[in-house]
Amino acid sequence: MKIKMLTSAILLSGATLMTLPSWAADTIKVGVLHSLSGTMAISETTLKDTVLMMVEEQNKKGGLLGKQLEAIVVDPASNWPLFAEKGRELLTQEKVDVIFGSWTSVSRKSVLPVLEELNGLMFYPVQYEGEESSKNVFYTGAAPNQQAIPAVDYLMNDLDVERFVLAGTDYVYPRTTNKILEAYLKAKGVAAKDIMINYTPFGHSDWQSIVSDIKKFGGEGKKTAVVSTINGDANIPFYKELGNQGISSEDIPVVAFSVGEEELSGLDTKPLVGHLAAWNYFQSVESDANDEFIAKWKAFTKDSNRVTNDPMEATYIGFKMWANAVTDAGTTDVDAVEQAMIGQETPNLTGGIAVMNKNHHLSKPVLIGEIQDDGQFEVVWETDGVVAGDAWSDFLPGSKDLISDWTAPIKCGNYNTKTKTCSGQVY
Amino acid sequence: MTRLTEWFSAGRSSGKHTLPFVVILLTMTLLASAANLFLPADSALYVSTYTITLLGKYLCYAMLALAVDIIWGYCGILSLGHGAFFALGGYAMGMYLMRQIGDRGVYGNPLLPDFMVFLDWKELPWFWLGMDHFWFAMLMAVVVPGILAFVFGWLAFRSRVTGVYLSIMTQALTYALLLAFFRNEMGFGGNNGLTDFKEILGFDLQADSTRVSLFMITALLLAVLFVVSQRILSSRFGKVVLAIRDAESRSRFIGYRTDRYKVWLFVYSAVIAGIAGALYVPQVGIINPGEFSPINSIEMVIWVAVGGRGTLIGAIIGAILVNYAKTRFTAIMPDAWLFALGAMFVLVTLYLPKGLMGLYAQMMAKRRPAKTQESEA
Amino acid sequence: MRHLIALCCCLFGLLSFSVYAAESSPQDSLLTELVGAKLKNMTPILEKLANTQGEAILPLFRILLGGDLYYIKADKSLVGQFDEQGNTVYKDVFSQVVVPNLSKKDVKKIRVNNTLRGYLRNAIAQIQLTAKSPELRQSAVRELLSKLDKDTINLIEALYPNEANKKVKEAMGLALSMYAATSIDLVPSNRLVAIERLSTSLEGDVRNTLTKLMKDENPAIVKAASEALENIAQRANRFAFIDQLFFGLSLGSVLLLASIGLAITFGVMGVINMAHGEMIMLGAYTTYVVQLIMPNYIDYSIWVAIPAAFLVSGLMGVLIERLVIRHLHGRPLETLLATFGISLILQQLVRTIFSPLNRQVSTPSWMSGSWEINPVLSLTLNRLYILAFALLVFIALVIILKKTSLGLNVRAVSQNRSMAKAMGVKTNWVDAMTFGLGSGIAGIAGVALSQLTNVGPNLGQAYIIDSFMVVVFGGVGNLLGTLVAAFSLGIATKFLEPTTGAVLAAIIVLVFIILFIQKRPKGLFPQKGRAAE
Amino acid sequence: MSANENTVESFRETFRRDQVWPFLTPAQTKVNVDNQMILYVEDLNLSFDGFKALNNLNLYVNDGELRCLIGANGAGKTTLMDVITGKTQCDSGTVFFGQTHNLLNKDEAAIAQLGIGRKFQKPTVFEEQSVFDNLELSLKTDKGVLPTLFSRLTPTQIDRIDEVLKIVGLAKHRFMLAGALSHGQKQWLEIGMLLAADPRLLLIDEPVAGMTPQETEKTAELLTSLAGERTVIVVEHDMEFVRSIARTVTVLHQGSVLAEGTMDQIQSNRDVIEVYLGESEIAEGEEV
Repeated sequence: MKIKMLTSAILLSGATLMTLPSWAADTIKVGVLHSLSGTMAISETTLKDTVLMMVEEQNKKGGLLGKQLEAIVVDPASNWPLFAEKGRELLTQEKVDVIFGSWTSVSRKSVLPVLEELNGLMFYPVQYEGEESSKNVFYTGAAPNQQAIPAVDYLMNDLDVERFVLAGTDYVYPRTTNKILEAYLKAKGVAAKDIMINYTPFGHSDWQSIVSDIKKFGGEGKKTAVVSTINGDANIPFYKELGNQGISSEDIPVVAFSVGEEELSGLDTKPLVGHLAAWNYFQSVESDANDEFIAKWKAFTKDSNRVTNDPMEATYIGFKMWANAVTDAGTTDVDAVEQAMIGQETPNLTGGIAVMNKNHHLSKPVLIGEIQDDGQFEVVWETDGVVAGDAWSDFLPGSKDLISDWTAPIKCGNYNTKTKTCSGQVY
Repeated sequence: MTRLTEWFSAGRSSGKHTLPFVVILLTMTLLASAANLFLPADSALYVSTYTITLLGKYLCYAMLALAVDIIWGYCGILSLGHGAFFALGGYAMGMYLMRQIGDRGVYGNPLLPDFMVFLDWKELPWFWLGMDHFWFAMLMAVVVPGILAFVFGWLAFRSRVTGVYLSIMTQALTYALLLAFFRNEMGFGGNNGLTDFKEILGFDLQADSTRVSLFMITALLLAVLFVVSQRILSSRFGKVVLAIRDAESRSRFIGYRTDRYKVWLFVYSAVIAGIAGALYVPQVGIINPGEFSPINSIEMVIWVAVGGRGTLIGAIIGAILVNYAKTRFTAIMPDAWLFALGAMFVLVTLYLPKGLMGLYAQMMAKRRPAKTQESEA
Repeated sequence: MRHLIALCCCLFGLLSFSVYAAESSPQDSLLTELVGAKLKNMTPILEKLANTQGEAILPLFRILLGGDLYYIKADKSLVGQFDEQGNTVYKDVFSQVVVPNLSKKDVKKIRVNNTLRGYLRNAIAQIQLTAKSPELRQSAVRELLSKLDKDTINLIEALYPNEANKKVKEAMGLALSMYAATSIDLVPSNRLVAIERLSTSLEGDVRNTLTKLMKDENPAIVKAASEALENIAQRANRFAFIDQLFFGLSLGSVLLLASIGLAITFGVMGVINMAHGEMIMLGAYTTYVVQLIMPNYIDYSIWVAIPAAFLVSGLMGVLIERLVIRHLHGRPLETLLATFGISLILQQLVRTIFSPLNRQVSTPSWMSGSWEINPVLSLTLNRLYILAFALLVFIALVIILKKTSLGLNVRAVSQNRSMAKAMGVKTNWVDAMTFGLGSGIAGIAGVALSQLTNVGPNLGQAYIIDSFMVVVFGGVGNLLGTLVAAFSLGIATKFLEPTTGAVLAAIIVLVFIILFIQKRPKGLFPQKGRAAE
Repeated sequence: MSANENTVESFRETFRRDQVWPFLTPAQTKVNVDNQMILYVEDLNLSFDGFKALNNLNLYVNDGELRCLIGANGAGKTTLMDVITGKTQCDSGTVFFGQTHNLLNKDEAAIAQLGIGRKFQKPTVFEEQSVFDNLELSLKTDKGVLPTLFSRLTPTQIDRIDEVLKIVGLAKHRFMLAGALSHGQKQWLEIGMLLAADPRLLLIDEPVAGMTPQETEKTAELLTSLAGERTVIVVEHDMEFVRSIARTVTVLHQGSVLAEGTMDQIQSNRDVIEVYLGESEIAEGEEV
C-alpha cells in the first residue's frame, strides 16, 4: 500500500520534474526535429547532422546577434503523434527559436497545429505535395511544379515520350503529384488511355506483375516512360525487377522524385543506370559552393564516402536564410523573422540564387539527372533559370484559385483570388 | 463509508487496493490540473500544458492496458490486435473532430474535409454521415470496436480458436486493417490520417483549459472503468472468466457456454480500448494508420506484463511506467531504447511472470510472516 | 544509304579490317573529338565512326554502351575499364592490351546518356547483322524490328537468301514481311500474304505494325490485320496466363522459404518464434558479409553464403533456445512475448553494427536476366532459381525429418515428450537441434531473399506475419500443408492483383485466412486424434 | 379484409399475453425415464485416421444404476465418455439421454445443463480459485452470461456448498486455493463439484487413481451411496475397486461391447478372459 503510494507519487512528481524549463538564455536555440530511430531514421539522421554542421559553422563565425547557437536534438522516432509531442516540448520546454525538421508529410501535418498554436517557426526541407502554406513554416524543398512538371516536360519534349506510367506508393505525396500530373498531361493532349496509374503499399517488394504490366503498356508502339513516386525501400526491388525483365532505360526510362544520392549510396546501381531523377540539386553539379559544401560535409562526418543530396541543400539554404533573416531583423522573434525571411536571397549550391517568395516557398532550378554506375547523377537537362515554388497547384480543381501571400495586405496562406477571402488560417 | 469501502473491495484480495488507488489517481489529477491552471508559469510547482498532455496520453495508454489485461490477465486470451480497437475508437473521434473544422480547412470547403477536396472527392462517403454529431461519433467510438470484437470473437471463440492461434489471428486482423486504412480510397485520409483539429464541442482544442479538462475526463473515466471492471471481475461472472482461463473445458463440462463469456468479455475489452482511443486523439492531435501496426499492439501487452497481469492496478502502473521510461529513454539515448524494450520483454517473461505487482505481493508475503513471528516473540 | 555502305565494307573487307584497325591512324582525329565532345554532339561523331569503321568499331561501341569507356588525362587516348579478378585494369580499346600503371586518378570517364545508348544499340545491331554467331545475328534482327527503314530492309533482303541459320532466317523473314505489309506501293495481295505471315509472330513490334494497319485505307487489309491481331492476342493470352502462374509460384516459393523454418519450430515444437523473421534477416546479412569478404567471386559467393547463413542463424537459434525458450517450455504465450523481445534486440543489434541503411547484396551474373521463351513469355532467372531452391530445401527437410535419426528423435519428442524422455531421447538436445534446424533454414531463406529485396534491419518484419499465416493455413505440424498453403496463397495473391491492386489483394488474402481458420481451426491438413488436443 | 384479419390474428397469436415466445421458454430439462432407462447409446462409430476408436457400440444404462466400464487401453472407454459429454463428435450412431434428449446435437454446456456431470482422469479444478469458489461455480444455477453477472449467493446455495464440503471432507479448506490441495483432495473436490451441480448422470473417469487405500474406500462408499438417486458410470482400471462397487460391469474391447454382466459373470466369460484378463500387464498402464 505504502509502496504503491510512493511509486505513484514518484511517478507523477517525476513527470513534473522532467519538464523543468532550462534557464540558460544567453544562446539562440535551434531545435532539430528529425527521427533518429524507426523507419525514417535512415533519411532523417543525415539532415540532423547537416543542421549540426551548420550550427557549428555559424558558431565558428561568431554565432548570431552576438550569441552562440545551441542545437537541441529530440527524437520523434518515426512516430507521427510524437512529432506533435516533441514539437511542443521544443517550443514550450526548451523554448527554441527555430526548428529544422520533419521529412514525411504526415509528420509535418502532425506538428503543424502545434507550431501554429505556439507560434513557432519551422523549416521543412523535403520535396512535398504542396497544397499547404502556413505562416509558421518555410518550405525549402520542391513543390510539385519544381520537380514533377518540369520532369514530365523533359520527357515529352526531349525524349518524345507519349505514354506515361504514374507509379507511386500509396500515400499523399504520390497521390497528389499524380493527380497534378494527370491533369497536366491531359491539358497537354495526352489521352487517358495513354496514362496508367498504379499505387503500391509502403515497402512493396514483389513487383513482378506490375513491371510485367508496364512492359506490356510500353510495348504497344508508343514511347513510354515511368514517372515514379515510389518511396524509399520499395525502389530497389522495383529497379531490379525492371532489369531482370529486360526493360532497359532506353526502352522505358523511369524518372523518380524520391531517389537521390543518399538512397543510392552503397547499393548495386547496375540495374538503375540510365534511369532518371528530378531534383533541385545533385552532388555532381560543379560549382565552388558545392565543392566547398561537400568537402565540409565529408570533414564533419569524418567519412570520405558520405554523399550529399537535395534535402541537405534545402536544409543548407533554409539555415543560411534564417541566419540572414535573424541578422536583418536583429531579433529571433518569430513574427519579425518571418517577415524578414520573405525576399531573402542566398546562393544555392548549384551556382544560382535561391529566393524566398511571399508564399514561403523557394525559387529553385530544376535539374534532371541520369543515374550513373557510381551512384551519382549526370545532369542531362536543366531549366533555364529558377522556378518559383507554387504552394497551390494550378492543375487541381480545388486549389486553382488559391494563392499564398504572407505580405500585407493579404497575409494569408490560402487566399481565394475569386472570392477574395482567406479560408482556414486567421491571424 | 464502510459500505463504500466494502463496495470497492468486494470479494477478491486485490480489491482492497481499489479505493486507495482511485483516491490517489484522482487527487494527483486534481493537483496537477490545479497546478497548471492556477499557478503562474514561473512557479516551481507549475505543471506545464506539455506535461498535462503527456500525462493525459499516459492515462489513455493505461486505459488501453486495462483493456488488454481484462482479456489477457483474467481470461488468458492474448490479443495482439488491441491496437485495432484503440485506433477505431480514435478514428471515430478523429472523424468528429474533422467535421468540427467545417469551413476552416485550408480549402474552406464546408462540406468536405481537406484531404477529400485534395483528392477531388465530390461528396462525403456514407460512413462519414452523422459524424458531425458528438453523441453519434462517441457512440461509434464504442460500437464499431464492439461490433468488430463481437464478430471476430463470435467466429473465433465459437470455433474454439484458442491460444497462439488466436493471437496470430488478432495480429492478422490488425495488420489487415493497417493495410486497409493506408489506402487512400478508404476515405480515412490514408497515411496522413486525420489531423489539424480545431475544437471539440465548441471548446478550442489548443486552450489550456480544454487540455486540462480532457486530462481530467480521462483520469475520471479511467477510475470509473477501473472500478467497474474490478466489480465485474469479482462477480461470479469474473469467477467464470478465471475458470475459463485456468480450465476451459472443465468450465464447459459444468455447464458454462464459455464462448459466450469470452465474446462478451472481448467486446467489453474492445469497448474500453475504443474509449481510450477516442480520448487519445484530441490530446495528441492526430490519428493515422500507424496506430494499427502490429508492433504497437504487442507493446501494449508488455505494459501489462511489466505491471503484472491479472491485476488491474498492475496494468495501469505498467502502462504509465513503461511509457514514462520510453519518453525519458528516447530523449537520452534513442538507440538504446529498443535494446531496453527488447530486454524488458525477455526479462519480464523469464523472471517476473507476475510483473511488478507480483513482486510487490511477494515482498508483502515475505514481510508478513516475519512480522507475525516478531509479535509472537 | 550510309549504313549500306558501311555494311558492304564489312561484307567484303572483313579480312583487311584487322590490319587496318591495328594501324589505326585515320580515325584518330575522330576519336580525339570524342574525348572533348559534349553529350549532345556525340551522336554525329559516332555516326561517322560507324560509317568509316564498320565492324572494327564494335569493341569501342560495346565498351561505351557499358559505360566503361575512359580516356587518359595525359594523352587523351581511349581506354576501356575492365574488371579482372577484382582488380580494375585499363586496356586499349582496340588491341585489348593492358595499359600499365594507370590508376583511377589518371583517367576520366566518357559519359553516355540514354539517347546515346539507344543509338549505340541500334548501330551495333546493324553491324552485327553479319556477325558470326547466329544468336548475335538473331538479336540484331530483333533489335532492328522497331526501326525498319529502307536501308535496313535492303540490307536484310540482301542477306536473307544466304542466311543458313533457320531462326535468323525466320526473324529476317519477319522483318521483310513487316516492311511488306506496311508498304503502300505494293500490290494488296502481296501485303495480305505478308500480314498472314505476321499473324504467327508474338513480337511486340509486329503487333504494333498490325495495329497501325488497322487504319489502312484498304478494307481487306484492315480485316486481315484485325484477324491477325485476334490470333496473336489469343496466343498471347495463353502465355500471359502462364506468366501469371509463374508470378504466383514465385511468390509462393518466397512464402515457402520464409515459412518453412517456422513450420518446424512452430509446427513440430509448438514454439512461437516471433524472432523468426530476424533469423531470415541474419541469413541475408550473412550473404552480405560473405560478399564483402570475397568481392571477386560474387558468382560463387552464394554457395559459401548458404552454409554460412545456415550456421549463423542456426547457432543463434540454438543460443536463443538454450537461454530463453527452454525456460518457458509449455507456456506458448510467454514464449511469444520473449521471442518478440529477442527480435527487437536482434534488429537493433544489426542496426548498430551495419547501420540502419540497406546493404547491397549483388546478384551473381548467372542469376540475372531472364529466360526468354518467346517474345511474350520470359521467366526471370533469379525467381526461377529461387523457386527451384525452395523446393530443394523443402525436399531436403522432409528427408531429414523422415530418414535421419535426428528426424526420428524430433518426431518422437513432438508426439510425446515424456515418453521420448523415458526412452532415453535427450529431449533437451533434440529441442536445441530442432530449433537450430528451423532457424538455420530461415537463414537459408535469407540468402534467397537477399536476391529479391532490400537487405536491411526490417527485412524480417516484412515476412513474419505472412509466414505465420502460411503455417497456420497449411495446418500446424504438417510440412506438406505448408507447401500447399504457400503456393496456393502465392498464386491466389497474384491472380487477384491485376483486378484489385496489390494492397487489396493482400487484405483479401488475410481476411480469407482469418475466416478460414474460424471454419477449420486446424488448417488445411489438420493433425487428427487425441494427440492433437 | 380477410387478409387483414389474418394478419391481426397472427399478430395476436405472436404476442399472446399468456405465453412467452418459444425461444424464451426455458429449455426442457426434464429427463424422460419412463422405460427405466436413462442412457441409450446405439450403433456408435468413430474413427481417427483409420483407427476405429468406437465400433458399432451399443450401451444401455438404467436409471439409478451404478455401472462400471472396463477395458484395455484404446478400448474406447474415454472416447465413449467424450462422445456422451459432447467433447468429441462421432461419425454415426445415436446417443439419447432419457427418451427425449438427443445428446449428439448438443454442445458440452447444454449436456452439462441437462444434468450430466463428468470427472476427468486427471483432476481438473480451477486452481487459482478457492475451494468455495470452485463449488460456487458448479452450483446448479442459470449459467447464462447476464444472470451470472448479476447473481448473488442465496443462503440455500451457501448451505448446499457447506453440505458438499462436508461430504467431500474439505470443510476445513474452504478458502484455500484449489491449486494448493493435494492430489487426492483435488479428486475429491472434483467429485464435490459434480455433487454441487446436482446431476442425474455422473460419468467418472478413474476416480481412485493416485488415492491411498483409505481414500479409495471412502470413494467407493460415496459412489455406492450416490447410486439409486443418480446414475453413475465409472471407468476404472483398479479391479479391486470395481469389484467393491460394481453391480453391473461392461467390458469394452476395440470400440465395442464385449461382455456385460455381474463381476462374476464377466470373470467367467471366455471372450473376456481371452482378450483382457488374460493379459495381465494391461491394468498397469495408464491411458494417455
